[in-house]
Amino acid sequence: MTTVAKFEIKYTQYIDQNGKPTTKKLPAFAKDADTLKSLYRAMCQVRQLDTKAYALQRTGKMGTYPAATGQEAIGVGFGSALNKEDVLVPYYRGQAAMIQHGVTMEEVLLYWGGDERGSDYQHAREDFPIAVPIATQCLHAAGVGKAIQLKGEKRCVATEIGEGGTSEGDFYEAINVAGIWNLPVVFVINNNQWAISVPSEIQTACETYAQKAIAAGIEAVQVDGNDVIAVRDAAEKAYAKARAGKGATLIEAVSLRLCDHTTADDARRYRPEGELDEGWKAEPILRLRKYMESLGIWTEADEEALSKEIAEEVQQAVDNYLATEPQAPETMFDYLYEELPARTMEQREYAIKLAQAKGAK
Amino acid sequence: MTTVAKFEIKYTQYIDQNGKPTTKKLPAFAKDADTLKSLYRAMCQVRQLDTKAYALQRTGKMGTYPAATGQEAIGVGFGSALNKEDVLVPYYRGQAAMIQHGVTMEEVLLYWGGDERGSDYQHAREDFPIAVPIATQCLHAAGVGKAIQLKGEKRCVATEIGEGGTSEGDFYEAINVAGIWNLPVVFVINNNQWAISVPSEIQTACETYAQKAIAAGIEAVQVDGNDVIAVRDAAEKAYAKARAGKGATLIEAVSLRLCDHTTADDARRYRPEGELDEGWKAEPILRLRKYMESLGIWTEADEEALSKEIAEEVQQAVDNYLATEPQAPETMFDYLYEELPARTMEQREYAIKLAQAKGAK
Amino acid sequence: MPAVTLIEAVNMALSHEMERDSTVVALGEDIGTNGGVFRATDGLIKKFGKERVIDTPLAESMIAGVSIGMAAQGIKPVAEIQFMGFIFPAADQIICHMARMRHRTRGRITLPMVMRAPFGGGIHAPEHHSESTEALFAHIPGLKVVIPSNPSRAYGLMLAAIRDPDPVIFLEPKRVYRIVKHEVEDNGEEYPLGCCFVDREGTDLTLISWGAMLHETHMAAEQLAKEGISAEVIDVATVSPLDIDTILESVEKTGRALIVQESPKAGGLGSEIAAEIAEKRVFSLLAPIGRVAGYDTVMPYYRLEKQYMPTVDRILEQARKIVEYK
Amino acid sequence: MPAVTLIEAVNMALSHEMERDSTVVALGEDIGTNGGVFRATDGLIKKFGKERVIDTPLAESMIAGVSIGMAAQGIKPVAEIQFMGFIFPAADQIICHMARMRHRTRGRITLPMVMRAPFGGGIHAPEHHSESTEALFAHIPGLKVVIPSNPSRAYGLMLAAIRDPDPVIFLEPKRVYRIVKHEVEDNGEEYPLGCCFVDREGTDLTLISWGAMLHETHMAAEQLAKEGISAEVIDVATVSPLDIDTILESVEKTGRALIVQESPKAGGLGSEIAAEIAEKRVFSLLAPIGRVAGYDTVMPYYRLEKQYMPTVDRILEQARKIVEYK
Ligand SMILES: Cc1ncc(C[n+]2csc(CCOP(=O)(O)OP(=O)(O)O)c2C)c(N)n1
Ligand SMILES: Cc1ncc(C[n+]2csc(CCOP(=O)(O)OP(=O)(O)O)c2C)c(N)n1
Ligand SMILES: [Mg+2]
Ligand SMILES: [Mg+2]
Repeated sequence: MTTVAKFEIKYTQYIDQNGKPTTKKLPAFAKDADTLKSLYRAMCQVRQLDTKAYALQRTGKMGTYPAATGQEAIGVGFGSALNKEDVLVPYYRGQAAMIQHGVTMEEVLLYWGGDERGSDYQHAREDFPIAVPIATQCLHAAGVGKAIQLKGEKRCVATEIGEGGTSEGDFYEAINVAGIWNLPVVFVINNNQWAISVPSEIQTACETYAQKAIAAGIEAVQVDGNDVIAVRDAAEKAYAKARAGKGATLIEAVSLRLCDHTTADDARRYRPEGELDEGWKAEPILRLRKYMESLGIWTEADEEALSKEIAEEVQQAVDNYLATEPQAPETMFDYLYEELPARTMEQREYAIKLAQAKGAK
Repeated sequence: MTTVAKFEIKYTQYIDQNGKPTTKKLPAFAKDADTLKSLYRAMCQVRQLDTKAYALQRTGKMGTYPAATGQEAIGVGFGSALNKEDVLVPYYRGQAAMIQHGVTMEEVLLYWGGDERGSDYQHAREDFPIAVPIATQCLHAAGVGKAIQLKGEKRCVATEIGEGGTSEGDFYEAINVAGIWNLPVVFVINNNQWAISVPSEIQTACETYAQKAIAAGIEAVQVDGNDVIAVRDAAEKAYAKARAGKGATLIEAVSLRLCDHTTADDARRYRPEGELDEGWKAEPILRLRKYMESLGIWTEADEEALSKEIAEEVQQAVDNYLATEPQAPETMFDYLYEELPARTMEQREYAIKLAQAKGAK
Repeated sequence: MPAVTLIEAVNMALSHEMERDSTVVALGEDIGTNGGVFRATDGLIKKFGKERVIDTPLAESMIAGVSIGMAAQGIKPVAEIQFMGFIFPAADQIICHMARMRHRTRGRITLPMVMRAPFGGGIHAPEHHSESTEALFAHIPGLKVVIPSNPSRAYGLMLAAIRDPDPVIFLEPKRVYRIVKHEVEDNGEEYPLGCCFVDREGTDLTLISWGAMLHETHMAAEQLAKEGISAEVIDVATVSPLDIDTILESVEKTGRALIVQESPKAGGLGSEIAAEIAEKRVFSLLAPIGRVAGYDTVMPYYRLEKQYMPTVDRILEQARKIVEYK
Repeated sequence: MPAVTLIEAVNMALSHEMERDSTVVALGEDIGTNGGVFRATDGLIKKFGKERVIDTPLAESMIAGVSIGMAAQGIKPVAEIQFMGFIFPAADQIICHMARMRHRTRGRITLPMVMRAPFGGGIHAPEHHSESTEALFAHIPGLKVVIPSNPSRAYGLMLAAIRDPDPVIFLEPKRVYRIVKHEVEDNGEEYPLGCCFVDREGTDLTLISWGAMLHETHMAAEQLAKEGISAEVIDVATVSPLDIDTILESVEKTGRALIVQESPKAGGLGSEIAAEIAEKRVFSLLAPIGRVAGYDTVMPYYRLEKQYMPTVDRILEQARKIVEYK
């Protein structure tokens, strides 16, 4: 017996849950006050947006909504490291990254509020809409990466998937093709330890999700998903490598879902005692705040000012969302094809007629 | 950065291409004349069957046929290590293993001769029929393994897949579930280095196919697929482990396809110069023969006797195959459901009527 | 007798059959501890343990393929696809294997198994949670596709589906999971697969529907009665293989047919029913065959879903047209 | 003008368009060095290099999903699925994404792309190499499904498919890949998508078909002519969205319709055509609407495939019945 291949998976954490650096070798941005504050702000914003969306759903003003509570460092970390010209291919719990790349809170609310216009991103024109069918987005990211490669551009693609989603064939097919085609794609696994009610203990026998990359021959790293500095640092390195034509990377960011799966879920049915208490101690926002305080760049006053400011932004987005009139019935047809077939055109007219009749009543 | 997981892939070869042992620690059966002779016989039989089937196709007496030339050691190696009560879930190039587990040559010919009765195995009643859609069989094997586990039986399941097929999502979903459910399944990758015209260099970035098992948290080993002793030994160990409830194993057997993909293919369109010459030097049959000769248990006379004997067996199977009348037209309907719906029953009658009319003409 | 909803009836049938037949096993995403996102399997894991109520990894092709392997070995899987919109990763296993194993092996290997999935619109769900694609599977020989329309049928048809010797795709109209209750006795009595149910007798017009739309159809029939139009209402129930004879008989009697379906019109099940009538009873017809259906476009997100789905008014409008047709 | 077969015409159109439009890229299993198992892409890799003629790993969902990503970025993929029987692993990507991206993003992201696949029986192939499942995709709003019946149409429709702003599933009837040759000038002229072609004018009966079956249909029309029956023959060509008006016009004229399809009868495309006629022209009919189709069972292995597929005799039998109908 001879050994023909060897592999190992490395784990990175820079800031522990008490806000203390766990190493001397921090990335440069970890000492830059503005960067830290903007990361902090972004995480707080998503936290508030999710809370608000939840409340809206409970009062019948919002559809099913998947909060990212506890996982803000993941989306903010890899989303904030993207350049404008890069492409984001999100998943349904991807609002943290999406907003970092230019999607507006209002668009997020519109989407989950049952309005397709929420995917007509006004700024992030090239980003993919949310893919609800799990893992399918990984292949779209590979395809975008292939196009970028064919066009000889220096851009990269980032896509996010839940740890449970890695059990789908599409995830594997995507990392495999990204490997063999050396695509500029970065796959981020949001390991929040739950796939609705299914914990990792019954999802896969792997000790890490990062190691799934070995099946595709691509590089992988596991990071503390509650440490926004670790996530962002890993993302920056992976993007630089991708843009330089050196291929794909898989990043597993380990966190914990501190909320229900969605507003339609009740995690009390399956979540073990005490998990939340432990989880809240490790959550990303407080940790970064402590770290910033230890650097002397953040005060109680800053905190109050920020949360007030964000509250107003979120409220503004909610107001705009609530003020948005529903689309006209014909919009059910107007984006099916560039040109609607005659037969469907009749149905369009009929739908308009019905709506008018209703209106008349 | 701390290391959180380590892996390595080991390679096994016992007999090199000159028939010389490459290690002192040979498995016991490698010194047992009867076992060696039966393995040798089995490989020669498949070689002759494939050659015959090819000839039949060229004369219009056979459909598209996938020979296993050069890969006989793989199917014979893992197929011969199965117990009768174990279950084989084959792939389309699986005749070597299928015959080892009780499928008759005549059934193999019937199947590729366009007759469903070729899958109504008279001996291997529980074995799965050939799955043409690539990689799908891996999930069936996992399901069979799950049933065996639920029933508390001490049997195991073996399934085979080509190296190209490992790019399909089903392969990955199967090894992943086999891992987390600790199923008694052994996945054998027939790495014949080609997926029709696609070589491994453009199939996956992995250095080995065995390492794909790391994505499922199951054990893997790579063996010389031209060394029937290495293949059988790896299979025996994996089966013993599976039957003992210790879970799944992935075996990559590295060989080379010395024939066209199927009778419908022309490998000269894509196969590099000289590959075949090199390949034939490493092929499994001659190698085992040399080894047996070095043990003094095989002579020129034995060889002649054997090939004559096999020729007769194969001819017998071919004669039976050619003598088999096609099925009656109603058999298109008789196995669709246990009870045929009224509507389809009318179609059945109609088909019979048409056939009779034709016959009458 | 307990009054139960459709989803409770499904749960009752599963529980009854798992009690009666120890080879029946339930599997799917979140069906164990969580009892399924709609609670179809609520309580089963407590009753039967995690060996027989299996929370699977997140992979539909796996769920289908593994069920096939289990069924071949004498275990009867009742697999849940969380929403029908997520059945497509399993399409290959369903179409190429589930539907064919008996045929392929000349009856040597059969697959008694059920694949359950909630389907249809009207519950304000996100994208891919509201479609009705039963016609895709109804076109595949070797499958049976069953759709209960109310609690009693859900109970009886589910029992029949589990006991059937061939694979059954069991689609549950989630919009009506909880809107009506029936008194259903847990007596293990099944309803036959492969036949339509005449829910209401009538003489002027035959209304043909299945699943959730049957509720709008019945309301329409009520209203028509008030207007002096006597509508016969047929619940197709088993959409494949289709019991066309019951439908033809009715149309022969009434001379008028209106099919009501939630799925897009083009290539929907209603087209098959209309085609059969047009082939076998065309000259019994006193009016064109009507189809009230979802539009031939993508199911909109929920703010517009009401505009997409057929309504009682749309049924009434068509029904009157057909009855008044000269 | 060269006389080319259908498969050569496909190759000619691909080559023409890749020449003309540098954003067109071909990808699939064995399409590069090997030129495709049927040689549809023969020579393209030499002409355009392996950047634009891509041998992919063996994964259909990947081929579809990656094509979607490429199309969103302005590359025009022409993806090959080696046989239509292997398209099902890609069903999820096709149904949930290819068909919906424009709609989902309100037109922000569109997917001009083509997915090619040879389909149909009659070539003595193994299991899963002979089915006709076009009806499954014809039921999905947002897709266009195109089936050429001869070399000229293959050339013109393929050009149109590649130039179309929306995703097109292009199904090639492999049984007739090489049985007829047409003089086809490589002039880049396309045939319109979304319309039927009246191949032969007639007055007594309308024969409606598509793909390979059109050949048997034409032979039948010839024979009928000899018997004094004038049959109009329509090549549907674009099976979705359906150009029903051309068909209705013809049926209105002839009063008789016979649909010929290779796929199973139940839920096939013929059912949709018949349903539309039954809804919109039922009282123009002088006879029931006939459907000659494959049987509602699994396509048999090749020793029996001739018994499965509709024949000229079966078409003639039905046609005469319909014409003689009293
Ligand atoms: C193909 C598919 N199957 C099932 C679902 C239903 N579903 C939505 S979220 C979810 C769990 C996903 O868990 P994970 O991938 O870990 O992501 P998370 O929600 O935890 O962020 C499931 C099963 C789906 N959306 N798509
Ligand atoms: C799902 C699916 N896609 C495509 C094919 C067509 N096909 C048959 S064999 C083959 C290549 C398989 O190569 P590999 O897996 O290495 O097995 P081998 O034939 O080399 O033994 C392909 C693409 C198929 N049978 N099934
Ligand atoms: Mg998760
Ligand atoms: Mg191979």
